[in-house]
Amino acid sequence: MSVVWWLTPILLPLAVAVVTTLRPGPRTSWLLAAAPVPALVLALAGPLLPAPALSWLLLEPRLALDPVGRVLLALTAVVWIVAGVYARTEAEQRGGYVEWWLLSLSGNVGLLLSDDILTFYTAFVVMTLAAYGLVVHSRTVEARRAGRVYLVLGVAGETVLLAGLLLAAADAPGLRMAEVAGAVAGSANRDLVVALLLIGFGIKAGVIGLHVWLPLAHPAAPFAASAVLSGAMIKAGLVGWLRLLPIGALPLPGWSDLLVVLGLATAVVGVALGLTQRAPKVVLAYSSVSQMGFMTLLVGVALAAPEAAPVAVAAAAVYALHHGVAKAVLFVAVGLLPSAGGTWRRTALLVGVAAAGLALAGAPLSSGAYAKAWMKQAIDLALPGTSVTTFASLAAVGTTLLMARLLLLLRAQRPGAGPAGRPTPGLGAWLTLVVAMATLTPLLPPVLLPVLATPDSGAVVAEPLWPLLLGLAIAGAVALAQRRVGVTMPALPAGDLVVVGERAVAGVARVLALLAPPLTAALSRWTRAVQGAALALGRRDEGLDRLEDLLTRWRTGGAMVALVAVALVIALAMPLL
Amino acid sequence: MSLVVLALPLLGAGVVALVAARWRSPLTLTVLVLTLLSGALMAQGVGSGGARVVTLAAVGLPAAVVVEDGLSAALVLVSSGLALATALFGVLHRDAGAGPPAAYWPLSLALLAGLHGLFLAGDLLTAYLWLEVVAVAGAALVAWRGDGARMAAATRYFYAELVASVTFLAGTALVWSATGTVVITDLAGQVGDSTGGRLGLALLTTGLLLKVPVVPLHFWLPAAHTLAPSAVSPLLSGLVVKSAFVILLRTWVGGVPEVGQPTLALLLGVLGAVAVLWGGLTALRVERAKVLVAYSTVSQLGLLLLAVPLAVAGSGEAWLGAAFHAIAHALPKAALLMAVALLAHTMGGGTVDRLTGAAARRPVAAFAAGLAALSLVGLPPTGGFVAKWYLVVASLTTGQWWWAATIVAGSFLTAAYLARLLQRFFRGAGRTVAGESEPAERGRADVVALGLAAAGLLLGLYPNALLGLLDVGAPLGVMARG
Amino acid sequence: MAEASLGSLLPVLLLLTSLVPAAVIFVLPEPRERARRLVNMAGAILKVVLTGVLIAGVLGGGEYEWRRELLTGVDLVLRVDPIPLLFVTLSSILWLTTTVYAIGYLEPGQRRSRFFGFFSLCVTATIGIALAGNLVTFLIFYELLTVATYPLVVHQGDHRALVGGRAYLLYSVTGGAVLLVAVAWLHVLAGPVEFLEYAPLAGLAGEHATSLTLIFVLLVAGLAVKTAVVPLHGWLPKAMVAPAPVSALLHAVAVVKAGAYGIVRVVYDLYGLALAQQLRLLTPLLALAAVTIVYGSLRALAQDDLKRRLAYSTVSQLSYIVLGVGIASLTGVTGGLVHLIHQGIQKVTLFYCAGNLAKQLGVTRISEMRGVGRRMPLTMGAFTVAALGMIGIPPTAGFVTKWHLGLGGLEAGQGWVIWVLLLSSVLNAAYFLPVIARIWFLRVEGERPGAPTLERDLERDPWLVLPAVATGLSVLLAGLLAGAPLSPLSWAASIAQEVAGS
Amino acid sequence: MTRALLILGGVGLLLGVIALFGAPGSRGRLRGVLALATGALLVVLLAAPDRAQAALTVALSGATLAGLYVVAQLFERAAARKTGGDLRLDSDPLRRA
Repeated sequence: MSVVWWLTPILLPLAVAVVTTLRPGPRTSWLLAAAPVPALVLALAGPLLPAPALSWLLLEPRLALDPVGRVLLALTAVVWIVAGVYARTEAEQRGGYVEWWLLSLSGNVGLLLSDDILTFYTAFVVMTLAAYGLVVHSRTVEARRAGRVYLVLGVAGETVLLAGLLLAAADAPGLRMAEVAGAVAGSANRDLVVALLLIGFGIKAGVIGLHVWLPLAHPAAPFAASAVLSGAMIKAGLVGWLRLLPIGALPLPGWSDLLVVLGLATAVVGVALGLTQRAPKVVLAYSSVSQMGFMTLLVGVALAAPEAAPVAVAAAAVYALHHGVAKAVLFVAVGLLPSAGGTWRRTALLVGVAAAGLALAGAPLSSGAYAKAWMKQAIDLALPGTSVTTFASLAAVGTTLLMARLLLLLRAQRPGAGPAGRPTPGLGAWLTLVVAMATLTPLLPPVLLPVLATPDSGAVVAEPLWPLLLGLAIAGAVALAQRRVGVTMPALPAGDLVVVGERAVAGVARVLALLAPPLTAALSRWTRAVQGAALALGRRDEGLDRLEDLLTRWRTGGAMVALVAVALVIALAMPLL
Repeated sequence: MSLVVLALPLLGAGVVALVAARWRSPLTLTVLVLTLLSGALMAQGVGSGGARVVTLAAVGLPAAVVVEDGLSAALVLVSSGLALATALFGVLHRDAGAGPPAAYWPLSLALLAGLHGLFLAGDLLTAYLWLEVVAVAGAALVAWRGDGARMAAATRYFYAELVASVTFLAGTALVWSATGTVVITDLAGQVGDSTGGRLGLALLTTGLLLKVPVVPLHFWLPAAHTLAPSAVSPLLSGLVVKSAFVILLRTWVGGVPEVGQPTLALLLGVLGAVAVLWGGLTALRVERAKVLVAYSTVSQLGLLLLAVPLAVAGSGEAWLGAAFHAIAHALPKAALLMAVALLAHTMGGGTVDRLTGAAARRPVAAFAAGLAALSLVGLPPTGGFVAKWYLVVASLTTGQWWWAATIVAGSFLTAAYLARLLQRFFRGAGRTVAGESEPAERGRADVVALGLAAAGLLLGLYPNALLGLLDVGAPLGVMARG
Repeated sequence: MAEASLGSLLPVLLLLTSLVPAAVIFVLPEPRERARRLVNMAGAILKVVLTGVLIAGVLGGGEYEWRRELLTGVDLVLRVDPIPLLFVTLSSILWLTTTVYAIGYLEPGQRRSRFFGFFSLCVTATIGIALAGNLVTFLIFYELLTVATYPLVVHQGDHRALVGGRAYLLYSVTGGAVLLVAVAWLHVLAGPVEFLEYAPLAGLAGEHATSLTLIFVLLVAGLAVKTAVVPLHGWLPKAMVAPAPVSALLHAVAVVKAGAYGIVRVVYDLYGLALAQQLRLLTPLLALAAVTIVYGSLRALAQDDLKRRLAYSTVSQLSYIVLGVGIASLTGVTGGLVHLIHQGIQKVTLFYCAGNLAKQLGVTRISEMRGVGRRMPLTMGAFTVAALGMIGIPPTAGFVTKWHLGLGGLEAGQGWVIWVLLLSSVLNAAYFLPVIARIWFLRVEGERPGAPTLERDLERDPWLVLPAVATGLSVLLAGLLAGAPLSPLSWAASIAQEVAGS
Repeated sequence: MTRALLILGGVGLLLGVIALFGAPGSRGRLRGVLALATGALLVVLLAAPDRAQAALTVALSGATLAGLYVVAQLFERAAARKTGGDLRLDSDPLRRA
C-alpha cells in the first residue's frame, strides 16, 4: 500500500502520458490537470505511510517528505494542476507536447520526493531534458534558439552537478541526502564540492550570470509552460541547495557571504534588466530571476549560522511557495489576456495581475508580506545588525516598479491579438489560483512549519508599507515624465548576456574549425602514410622486377650455384682458421 | 614395412608403363591406394613400435640404410595421400579438354617412389640415387605435351636437378672418404676438422640448397611450377621441394650439428630469412596467380630453413616445427594450386585481375582457396599455426628472437599477398544479378581441393596425433620431455 | 579426453549451436530462404537456452570445463568462469536479436547463404573467445574472428567495402601477429598458464619483471587493435561500409568487445590487479583509455555520416571499459565490467536504428534526419534512449556505468578520471543531443505543425523494428532495474568482488 | 697422386658447371654434362676407402650419370623439336609465356 501512496505521484503522469499518446485529443487532454493531484494529496496529507524500500529499482531509491518538502510539493502540485488546465490546447497538437509536459511533471515531483542523491539526480535530469520539449514546442526560430541555450546550460549544469555529487558521494557512507550533505561538511575538497553544487543548481535557479536562459525560454514557451517553468521548475535549484549543501552542520562564513551578495545582486539586477524589456513575458521572466535572488539570499543566511538554519530554510520554502503561486497567476493572466474577448474578462484579469503584483511587491496582508516577514526574521536571527534587510526592501521597491511597468504594458496591448479560432479557456482555474495565492502562504506555513513564529501584525502591515509606497511614487513620476517628455527606456535584447555568450561560443567554434582540419589532416596523413607504406609493397616497382628478372636468368643461376658453394666452404672452414 | 612402401610405387610404375593407356589411370589409383594403406600401417607401426633402422648390406657397396622414424612415416603417409588426391584431381578436372596423357601415370608413381626413398633414406648414397629418380620423373612430368615455354622450363628444371645431384654425389664421396661411412647418423663426431669432410659437406649442402631451392638458387622454380600442368604442380610445390629439405635436416640436425655450429647454421638461417622476405615481396607484385603461388612456395621454404639454426642450437621444438610445417604447408599449397587452376579455368584467365568476382562464379573453389590461404598464413585454428607456434617458441627458448621476428614478418607478407588474391574473389560478388548469366559452377574436382584444404584445417584442430608421430626418433625428443 | 560428463560438454555444445548452423547454411543454396531462416533462428534460440542453463548451473556452483591437449604442454580449454559467462550471455542474446534483424534487413539476392554462414562463424569465434580458458585458446578464436569477419566487411563487394576490408585486415593481422609473439613468449617464460586461478603469474614478478612488463605491453597492443584504442583505431570507421547487421553485432559487440574482453581477462585473470599495480602497468593503460575517450568523441563531433559518428563513439565508449580495467578499485572494476554489457546493448540499438533509417528512408547522413521521429516513432524512440544512454543520462544503463567509473576513480585515488568522464559525456551530449533534437523537434520540410505524419507503414516489418525496440528497452531496464539480483550491475559487482575484493 | 686426381675431379666439376650454364647451344650444354659426370666419377673413384667398394660404387654411379646424360639428350632433342631450332635457355621461360 505504501508503494502506491508514494509512487503514484511520480508514476501517474507517465501512465497518463501513455494514454494521451495512444488516444490524443480533447477527451484525454483533461488528464493533464488530473496528473498532479496525487502529489497535492500527498503534500497535504503528509507521509501517512512509511517510505517503501525498493531494492530492485535503480540503485536502492529511497523516498522521504519533510515539512519543507511538503510545502514545495504543495506549491508544485497547485501550479501544475492549474497550468495543466490551460495546457490542453497545446496538448491536442501533434509534436509530442503532452509527453514532454508529463515527463517534466514526473521529474519535478520525483526530485521533491527523493531522499537519495541518485534518484534526485535522475529526476532532476529527466525534468530538465523534458522541459526542452516545452520550450521548443512552437518550432519557431526564436524557440529553437531559446531551446539551444536552455539545453547547453542545462547539460553544463547537470555535468557540473554530477561532478559535485560524485566527489561528495566518494566520502559519504551511503547515498542518502543527509549522509551526503554531512560528508560534504567534513570532506577534504568541501569547497570544490560546494562550488560545483552552487553552479550546478545556480543555473537552474537563475543566479545572475547563469540566468541567461530564463528570459529566452519564457517568451518562447507556451504561457502554461512558462507558468510551470517559473512557478515550479526553477525551484528545483533551491531544493538542491537546501538538501545537499551542509546547512546546519557548521557555519561557512565565506560561502554564506557570497550567497547573500549574489542573492541581493540578482534581485536588484533582475529588476533593472526587467525594466528595460517591452514584452510582458520577458518582464515576468526577469521578475522571476530577481525573486529567486531572495531565495538565494535565504540559502546564504542559512549557511551563515547553524542555529538560524531551520528558520532560514523554512523561510526560503515559504518564499518559494509565495513566489511560485503569484508568478503562476501572472503568467496565466498574461497568457489569457490577448484572447480575452469580453471587457469584464479583461478587467478581471488586469485586477488579478494587479493583485499578484502587489503580493510580489509585499503589499501589507498579502502573501508577499508574510513571506518577507519570515525572511526578515531569519535574517535578523542569523545576521543581526547587518544592512541586509534594508537592501531587501530596496529590491522590493524595484519589484513594485517592475509590476507597475507590467501593468502599463498589458493595458497598452490591443485585445484580440491572441490566436483566434480556439475556444477561450474558462477563468475558473485561474480564479482558484488567485484565491490560493492569497490564502496558501499565510495559512500553510504555521501548520506545516512550526519553526516559523507567526509574525506580529506590525511586521505584516507596517514594515512592508514604505517600500510599496515609495515604489508607487516613483512609478507615477516616471509615467508622467514619459507622457510629457517621451523619454523611453533603452531596449536591451532579451537574455542580455546570452548574446555575448553566443558570440563567444561562435568564436570558439570558429577557432576549433580553423584548428581541427590541420590536426585531423595531419593525423589522417600519418595513418595513410602507414597504410601506404604497407600497400606500397604491392605496387609495381621496376627496380625490384628487374632484379628478380636478373636472378631468374640462366647464367646468373650458374653463378649463384658457384657463389653459394664458396660461401658454404668459407662458413665451414671458418672454425678451423 | 618401409620396403613395401618403396617397392609398391616403383613396381607399380613399371607395370603401369606396360599396360594399355585405357587401364593406366584406374591401375595407378589402386596402386596409390595400396601405397597409402601400407604407409598408414608403417606409420602405425612406427607410432607404437618406435623408430627402426634397416640396414641393407649389399656386398661391395657401402651399407644402404632405411630410417623408419616419425618424420619419414608421416611424410610417406602425406605424400601418398597427396599423390592420390592429385591423381584424382587430374582425372576429374579436364585441364585442356583432355585428361592427363598416358605417360603421366607411370611417371607420377616413379616420382612417388623417389620421394618415399628420400624420406626414408638413412645414408647419403641411397639419397643420391633417389634424388636422381625424383629429378628425372619430375622434369619429365613438367615437360609432358608442353609448348616451347614449358619445354624450356622443364629443361632448366632438369639441368638444375642434374647439377644438384652431381654436386651432392661429389660431396658424398668426399664425406665418405673423410669419415669412412655414408650413413648420416654415423657421421656424428667423425668429421671433426678434416678439410676434405668439410669440403664434401659444403658441396653436399650446395646440391641440396639448389634442389630445395633456396633464394638465390630459386631461378628454376617459378617457371617450372607455373608452367607445369595443373595435375603436376601440386606434387612439385607440395612434396618434391620438401624431399631435399628432409635430407638437409637429417644431415645437419641428426648428423653433424656440431660442425654446423654456429656459422653455417647462421648462414642457412640468413638464406632462409632472405627467401622468406624476397619470396613474399615478389609474390605481392606478380601478375599471374600461379606465379604468386610459386613465389609463395619460395617464401615458405625459407621459413622451413629457419628451423635449421634453431634445431642446431638444441631446440627440440624447432625439429617438430619444421617437420610439422613441411606437412602443414604441403596440403594447403596443393589445395590452393588446384583451386587456382579451377578458378582460372572458369574465369577464363590466370592473372589475379581475371579472378575478380570468382566467389560468385565458383564458390566452392573460392572457399577452398580461402581455407588454404588460412593455413599458409598460419592463422589459428589451422595446421600452419601449430607449425608457426613451435618455430616461434623454439626461437624464443633458444634466445634467437630475430628468427621469430622473421617468421612473423613472413606470415604478415603471406597474409598480404594472399589477401590480394582473396580480395579479388569478393569484388563485385556482393549482389547476385537478377538473371544470373553464368550459374555458379560446381565440379567434383572442387571437392578434392576443398578436401585437401580441410585436411590442412584438421591438422590444426587435432595436431596431437601427428605431433606424437613426428617426435618418434627425433634427435631431441620434445614429447618425452613436454 | 576429458570425461564426457554433461559438465564438460556444455561449453562445446554452446560452440556448436553456431558452428553447425554455419556449416549447414554454407551448403544451403541462396533461394532456400525459409530453411535458412529456420536454421538461423534455431541456432540462436538454442544458444540463449543453453546460456540460461549455464547461468543456472554456475549459480548452483556447477563447474563447466572442456579440455583437450592441443600442443605439447598446451591445452585447448573452454571454461565457464563468471567473467566469460557475462560475455557469453551478452553475445548470445545480442546474436539472437541481430539474427532477427539481419533476416529482416537483407533482401533476396544479397548472397545471404554466404552472409549467414560467416555470420554464424563470427559468433562461434566470439563464444570461443569468451570461454577460452588460456591464452592460446583465446588467440586461436581471436584470429578466427578476424578471418570470419573479413568476408562480412567486404560483403557488398564494391570498392569502398574492399578498401574498408583491407584496412581492417591490415590492422587485425598485425595485432594477431603481435599477440602470437606475446603468447609464445609468456608460454616460454611461465609455461602453460590458465586464466582460472586468478593471477597465476603473481609469483614471477621477482626476477622476470621487465619481460613480464614487455609481454604485457605486447598483449595489450595486440588486443588494443580490436578495442580500437587510439592510434590503432583507424580501421573501425572504415569498416562501417559493412551492412547494418554486421556493423551492429560485430563492430559494436563481438569484434571490438573481444579486444576489450581480452584486456579485462589479461589484467584480472592472468596478471591480477596486485601484480599489475606492482609493475605499474595500470596508469599508462588509464592514460591511453582517457586519450581515446576524448579523441573518439572529438572526431565523432565532426562526422556527418551517421554510422561513422557511431563508429567514433564506439571508439570512445570502448575505452570506458579499458578505463574501468585501469582503475584498480572495487567500484571501478564493477564499472568497467558492467559497461561490457551496457555498451553492447546501447551500441547495438543505435546501429539497428541507423540500419532501419538507411533501409526504409534511405537516410544515412545526420543532416537528412529532419523530423524522422514522427515518421518512424518506434525506431527513433529506441535510438533516443540508446543515445541518452551513451551520454550517460539517468536512468539509462550508461549513467550506471558513468556513476561507477567516476566513484571507482575517486576510490582508487585517480580523481582526474571524473573530469575525463564528464568531458566525454559533454562531448557525447554535443554530438548526440543535436541529433535527437533534429529527430523529434525539427519539422520535415514543408510539413505544417500539427499535420498528420506522411506514411504510416514505415515500421510495418517486425523483423526490423522488434530487435531495435527490444534492445532499446533493455538499455532502459538495465538502468532502471540496476539493483535487481540478475541485473548486469549486480552480476558485475559480484565478479568485481572476487577480482578486486580487498 | 690421389690429391692431384682429386683436384682434377674438382676442375672437371667446375668446367661442367661453366659449360652447362654458359654454353649458348645444346651441344655446349651436353659437353658440360659430360664434364660434370667425369669429374664426379673421378672424385668417387678416389674417395672410396677400400678397393673393393670403390669398383662397385664407381660402376653404379657411372651408370646413373650415363643415364642422366641420355635423358639430357632426350630433353634437348624434344625441346629442339618443340621450339624449332636450338633451345635458348638464358631468359626466364615465364617471360615468354
